[in-house]
Amino acid sequence: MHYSALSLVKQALTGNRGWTRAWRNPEPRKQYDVIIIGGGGHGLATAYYLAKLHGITNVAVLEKGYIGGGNTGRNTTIVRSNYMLNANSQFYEHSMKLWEGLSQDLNYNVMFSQRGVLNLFHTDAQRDAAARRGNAMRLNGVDAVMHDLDGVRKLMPHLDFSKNTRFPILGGLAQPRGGTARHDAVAWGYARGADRLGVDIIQKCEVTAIKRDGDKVLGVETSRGFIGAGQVGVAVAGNSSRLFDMVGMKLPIESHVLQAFVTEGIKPLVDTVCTFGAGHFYISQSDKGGLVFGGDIDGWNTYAQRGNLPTFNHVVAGGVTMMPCLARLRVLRQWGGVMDMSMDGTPIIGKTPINNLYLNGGWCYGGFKATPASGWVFAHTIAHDKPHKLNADFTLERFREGGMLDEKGVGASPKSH
Amino acid sequence: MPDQNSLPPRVSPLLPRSGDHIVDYSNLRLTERKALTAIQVLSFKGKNEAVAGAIGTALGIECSTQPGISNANEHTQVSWNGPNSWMVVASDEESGRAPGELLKLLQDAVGELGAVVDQSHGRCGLRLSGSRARQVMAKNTAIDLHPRAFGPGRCALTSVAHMNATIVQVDDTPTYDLFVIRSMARSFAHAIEHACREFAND
Amino acid sequence: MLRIECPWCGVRNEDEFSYGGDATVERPADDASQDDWYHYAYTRDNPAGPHREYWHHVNGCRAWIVVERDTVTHEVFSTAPASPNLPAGNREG
Amino acid sequence: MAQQFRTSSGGHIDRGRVISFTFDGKSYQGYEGDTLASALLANGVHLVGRSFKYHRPRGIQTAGSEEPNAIVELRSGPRKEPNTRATTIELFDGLVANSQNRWPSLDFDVMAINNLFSPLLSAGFYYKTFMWPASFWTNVYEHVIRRAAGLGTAATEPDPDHYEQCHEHCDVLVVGAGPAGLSAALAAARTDARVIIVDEHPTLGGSLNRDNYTIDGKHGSEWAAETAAELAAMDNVHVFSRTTVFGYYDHNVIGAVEKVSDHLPVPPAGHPRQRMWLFYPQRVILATGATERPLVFGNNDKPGIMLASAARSYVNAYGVKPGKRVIVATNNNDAYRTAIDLHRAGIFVTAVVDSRAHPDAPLADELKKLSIRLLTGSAVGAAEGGKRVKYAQIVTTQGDTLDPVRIDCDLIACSGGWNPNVHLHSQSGAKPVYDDSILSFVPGESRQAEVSAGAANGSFALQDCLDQGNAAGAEGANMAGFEGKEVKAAKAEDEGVYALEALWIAPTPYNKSYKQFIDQQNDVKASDVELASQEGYDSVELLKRYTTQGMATDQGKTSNVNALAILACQRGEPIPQVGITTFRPPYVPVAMGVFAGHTVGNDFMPVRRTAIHDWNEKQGAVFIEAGLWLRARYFPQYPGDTLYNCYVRETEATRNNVALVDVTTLGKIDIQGPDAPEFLNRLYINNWLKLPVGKARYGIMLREDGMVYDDGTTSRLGENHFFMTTTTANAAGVLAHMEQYHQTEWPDLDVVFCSVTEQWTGIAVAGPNSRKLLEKVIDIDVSNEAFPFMAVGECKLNNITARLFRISFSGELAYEVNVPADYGEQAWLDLLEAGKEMGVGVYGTEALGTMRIEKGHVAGSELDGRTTARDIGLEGMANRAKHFIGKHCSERPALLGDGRLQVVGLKSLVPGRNLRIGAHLVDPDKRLGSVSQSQGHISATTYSPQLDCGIALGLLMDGASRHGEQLDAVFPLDDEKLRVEVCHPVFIDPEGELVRA
Repeated sequence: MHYSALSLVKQALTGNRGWTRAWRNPEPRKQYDVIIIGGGGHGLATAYYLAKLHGITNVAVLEKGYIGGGNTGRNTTIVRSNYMLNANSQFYEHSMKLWEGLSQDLNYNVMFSQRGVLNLFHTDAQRDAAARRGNAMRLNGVDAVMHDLDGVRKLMPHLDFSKNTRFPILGGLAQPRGGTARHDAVAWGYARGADRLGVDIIQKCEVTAIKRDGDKVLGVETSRGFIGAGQVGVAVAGNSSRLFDMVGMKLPIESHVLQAFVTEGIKPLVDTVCTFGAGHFYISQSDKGGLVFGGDIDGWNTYAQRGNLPTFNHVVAGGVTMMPCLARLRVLRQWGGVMDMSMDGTPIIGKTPINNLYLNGGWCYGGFKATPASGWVFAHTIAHDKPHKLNADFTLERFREGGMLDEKGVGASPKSH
Repeated sequence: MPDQNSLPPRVSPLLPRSGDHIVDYSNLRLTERKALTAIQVLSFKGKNEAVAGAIGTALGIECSTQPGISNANEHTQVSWNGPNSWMVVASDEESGRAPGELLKLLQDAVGELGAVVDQSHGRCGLRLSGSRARQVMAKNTAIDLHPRAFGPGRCALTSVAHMNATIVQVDDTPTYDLFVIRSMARSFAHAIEHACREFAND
Repeated sequence: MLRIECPWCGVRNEDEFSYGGDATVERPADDASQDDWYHYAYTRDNPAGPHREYWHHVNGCRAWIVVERDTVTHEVFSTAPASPNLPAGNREG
Repeated sequence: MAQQFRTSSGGHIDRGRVISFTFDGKSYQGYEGDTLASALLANGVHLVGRSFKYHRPRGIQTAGSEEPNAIVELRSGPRKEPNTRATTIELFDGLVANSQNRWPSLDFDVMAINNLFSPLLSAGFYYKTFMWPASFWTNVYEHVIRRAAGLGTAATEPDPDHYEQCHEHCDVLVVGAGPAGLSAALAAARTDARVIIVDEHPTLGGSLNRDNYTIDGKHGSEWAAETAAELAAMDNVHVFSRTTVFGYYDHNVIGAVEKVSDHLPVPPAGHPRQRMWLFYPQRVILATGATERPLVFGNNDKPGIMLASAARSYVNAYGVKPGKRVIVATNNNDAYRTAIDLHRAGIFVTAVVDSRAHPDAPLADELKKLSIRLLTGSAVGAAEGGKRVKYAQIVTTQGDTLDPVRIDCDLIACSGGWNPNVHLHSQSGAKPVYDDSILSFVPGESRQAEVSAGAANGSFALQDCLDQGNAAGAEGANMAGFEGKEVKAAKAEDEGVYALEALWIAPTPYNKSYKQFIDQQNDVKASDVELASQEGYDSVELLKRYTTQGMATDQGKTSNVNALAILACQRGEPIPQVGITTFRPPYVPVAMGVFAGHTVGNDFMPVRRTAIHDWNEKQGAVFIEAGLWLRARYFPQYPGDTLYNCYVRETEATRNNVALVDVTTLGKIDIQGPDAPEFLNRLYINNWLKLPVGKARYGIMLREDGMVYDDGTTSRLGENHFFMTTTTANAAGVLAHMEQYHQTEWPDLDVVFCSVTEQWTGIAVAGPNSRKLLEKVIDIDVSNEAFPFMAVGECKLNNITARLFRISFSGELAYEVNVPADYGEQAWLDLLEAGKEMGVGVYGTEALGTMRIEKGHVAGSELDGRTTARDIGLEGMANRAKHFIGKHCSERPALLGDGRLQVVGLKSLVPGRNLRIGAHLVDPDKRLGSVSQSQGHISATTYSPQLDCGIALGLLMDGASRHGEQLDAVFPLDDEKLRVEVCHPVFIDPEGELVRA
């Protein structure tokens, strides 16, 4: 059913008994034109755009648990396109534009809040790097503003602006159109949208094997039996290696945990997304009032979706250093999500050596903000059996050929990206 | 020109806090061990036992190949410093050795068996002593310094106050010698001093 | 908090170590193919389960060690020196 | 009259110590030993807060850290703590607390209007609206929602208090000091094992301080006090009170927070406010007890409705009467204790309402003796009243609900049964399992070295708690290697049987629809759970996210199981199939300061200082951060001196005369051993085998992926002895890199190395007169013949043994002197003294940068991890006939093809205008602000006094072949553009004659 203020009122008057399921709960069919493995934001968005933009509606999204239960529901919901390298800048800016109309497109309020993203810098070298990145953004048509101390003070009045701290703040690079969105709503909105276009969303359906005939995929064995498919797209970031192990392929990816944290709810205190430049810490405030923050990955291979102390302590030390009044606020929850850390810090979206098998992974911690564009280009890649120009540089082959997209310049060291 | 063989005084990285006690409570004392000689010895492939033996004979102090062991006489410590490495630390003042004498002694003893590297100016030594010393250390290091797990004659290479350091336990007071790189000496002393404050008035 | 047993120093907190990644990748010979070098530098098994990996006791004795650890439960099965030529740490108890 | 709701005697409070405090500006009195909650109740204050969504009046529901409703703003100013549980705040003199989330006042809150619109505000309503017009979301709706959301307001000034972190190891850690925990600790301690026992309350005892038990013939609380004293006296035991274990982490590491000073107005001097403990136990015993769950009925959130055990706590532990006329509602035996204890305290218990048709006979008789009315097969269907419950509508649990019995009351003490606190067990990686006999979850199979005992283990009988604790303590010690002879547990006199029957939702009177709250803090009602499941959000995780049940600051401690059960009813499935959500740390919310500890502000990271730092400071040098180092950037001499005229002056002093710079921060590595030359040969792209002793050579090393990693000069001091320098930034990394390759790839190479960065102070003496200066203080011949470019030797600087290197970063005739660091400042002064008459200068990193740019030396800004040796024009150095790290990957096609960013020099074509770092290079005459293809960027800039022109180094697409081209350097962030000419990166002395002079 269509959501509107009116439908809310109508339902309110009839005891909310008329609300229907947001998406069906179908039995899997024998065969689909396209199977998307992974019912997170990326997989659901892919299915949605396949149906909406490419007229491919005989599509199933297979999810081993419940939709949005992986990284979609575990991240810190930041949306930005403030990248330095052209390929990244253009791809994430496309995503930003899709975000800007997403609630209306999906008829589901994903609470996309363009409250801005501010990256602080504390040394001349950092300011120079920010200038290089900010200018690159502007040349790519992305909004970027360089702030001095006063500019930063206007956006984040409660930071430690004194010189009496280890790394005094010099200024910040802001992207005013950046912000946050409600992570669960993105998965649910795409699921509902795809479902309304005929896509089958099949939860509690774990893929156990990929059936092949030479270099052609025939379908997938699942916990709910074999399901045939003309094309198979894999969007299971965090577990890409495990899926591709089923076809005997090694990927340039390691799985690492990125932790996230939320404080008790408080009245508005942090009105933009802010990242500390002298340590690993970023923070924003959710619409529920909790301060959502995170930092760096723990830095070693893991598939455990749980938090750990050393990184936690380091992250919070950065936070309290940046904003000393945080010290008395209480952390409510600590959790972790498993990242596909690619070897150059940039995602891999495209074809694989196996003809009708496609990979969408290696998201590191850039996955959430990319959700709309990721689904958009992945749907295009599957529909046309070739990448869109926006993901033409994000191939698996780039590592073999030397075309890495290394924003940080730290090389083939996943823990450092 | 100054007189031919007079060396200038060594300047402590802890100035102006050098010299006097950095912490001086009834139950706690933090003091710099000034102008130390610190010589790092590393053994070449397959020469570990030989080098340990050579050091032991040269100094008359047992040099253990066993990790975490530190032996000493009244003025010189020989501490395990890694799988193929030791740190020999002495106060020339107490030992009466001339500057450079210990280095020469070890170079002659070790010869082609390994490398002898002077680190005297690269390390800052601090001595933390008193009935509260173990509690102060508990605020700064994760390793277990309980008498059942650690004691005099033991040393550890670990992280202290988030800085790389060597801990050598000197006696049961307890007394600990702490060694940290020169450039961080002030930050290190500050962190230890801060951890002591809780005990100022007890 | 991972607690990793350094063969020389004993059990220490993970923040004394820095991670060195998959220890099963073998560095190709100088005359190996570009393909071998690509796989050595970039691709990993990345298993969910037992994993042999390098750790550097960088805030301790500076030895590189090989740790066998489960990437799901984080249980550590064994630790050993990476170099066969470093004197073994015949640590007491 | 003050504290009119105190009992005449009893409670673990000190009636001799009267404490004054204020709540919402009104002054009250309590006693030492009170919590804010007990003190408010003693004064008859029940209304303490407003709910999150509907702003309904809320009271005090519990007596512990599970409290969902009674959360207040504690203290004021920079110490203000929003969302603090009144039930856990120890009363101190002058305590100030205020209610939250209400306007204008707690008593009259206009937002209570939401209560009327509640049907509109059903679960997830915000996903369905606020979308039109699009711009309104961020600009209008969201602001309203954000202001409405959240509870308390945070302090905005810096927290004046200090936090720290401590570590302690032990054999057995016991979490919780109730009956099970105390006997566990005792049993373990008697084996001489190292034991730690932790409890969140100021006094040990747990439920023994709440209930009237008898152990070994004493009152339970007495036995607890004696046991606690015994433990405290043992030197192998460490007792932590006011300490909450918040996290069970990997490898049996336990995180706890000790509230060192929260029970005081301010922390004593030198003491932290709170302290994090990291415990490293061999074995863990979880004796964390159980939490009572409320009953779900109409208006079950009204002030005056509390848990049965809480009512008991207030009477027995605090000597407070939580009401005058009490209904006890239950589905189990345990709540009968409440009826009996309240009755004994002189409170009128008007009825016990038991949902079970056939309650426990002996208890029924006891009620009869006390002439307390007992209604069986009945339940409270709804509560009525405004800001305090006035009466209850009692319905029968079977049959119709059309003639409810109305019973007046001012307190409903209810019990829906007990949930074992399995949170830490779950955090440890284990999966709790559902136990039908107690309708709740109990610990499952252990994944770490932990075991649960007592109520935490689902065993609620006192003797079971004592026995399990005793056994677990002995076993734990035993597994940690300690033997002890078996000691029997203490003897309890208590025949308590639990006898629980399910009552998940009470029928409502006249089948009317009421608000039946599950999660009171987030205002989640039974109907929200039903709606979520109807819309397909019907797995437990989706339910939590869609309804926000369990997401509030009480972390669902009292609501999770009820929600699960009601979802199970909806789906018509047994509870275990609906599943359980995993518990995440922290067990209770913990202040960020605790996790940050001491390393904040100025102590966030250590500072590294060179031996010349103090001299630089005295000269008024301006410093710059380089990693953790502080380096002198420039030296203002006269009032009004700017960065610009300082570096120009310092550069000219160097180029025209001689000047000193402190280069101590460069990494220095001592390398020795027969295979040292071979090792270097594999590390660097260039040749090292034939470097003569007494010579230095510039080297470049790559990462395995073929990108340039680091550069520097390495000198051969002896046949098998080398001395390497690295960049400041990579000093630590290069050493680790060398250790990795030596230990993991080439263990057969017989070489050793160690960092000597700290041992040496490095001073560069640069400029045409540098030789003349050195001759006055150095004891060796430094003439060009005796000591040519790249020569290395040992010498004496006055009497200091030093190392001398004929190397140059500035491009001038230059030397670098290394002296032992404790002599560093003296050597610096000696050199200044010797150079005085020739007017020697000093320079900082800014002038250093100017000269390296003029000379085209690449540095960190060009070696940004994306450039190959070919990109920086130094491919010629590589010897591809040998093996070296990064050789193969640097030969990949895309790295050898067109379109690579390559190092170039750039000249400003606008006189008087200097270039800016971070500007991008684009085709000339593009309109500023237009989207255009960046062809590269500027990495380092300066004004060159030598060339009297703004110059720069940059990375330009295929730049090596584009010298002479003109481009625009654009800086869109500031709407600037500047015409530049591309040139060779070496601006002066391309033949390098000066350095060889």
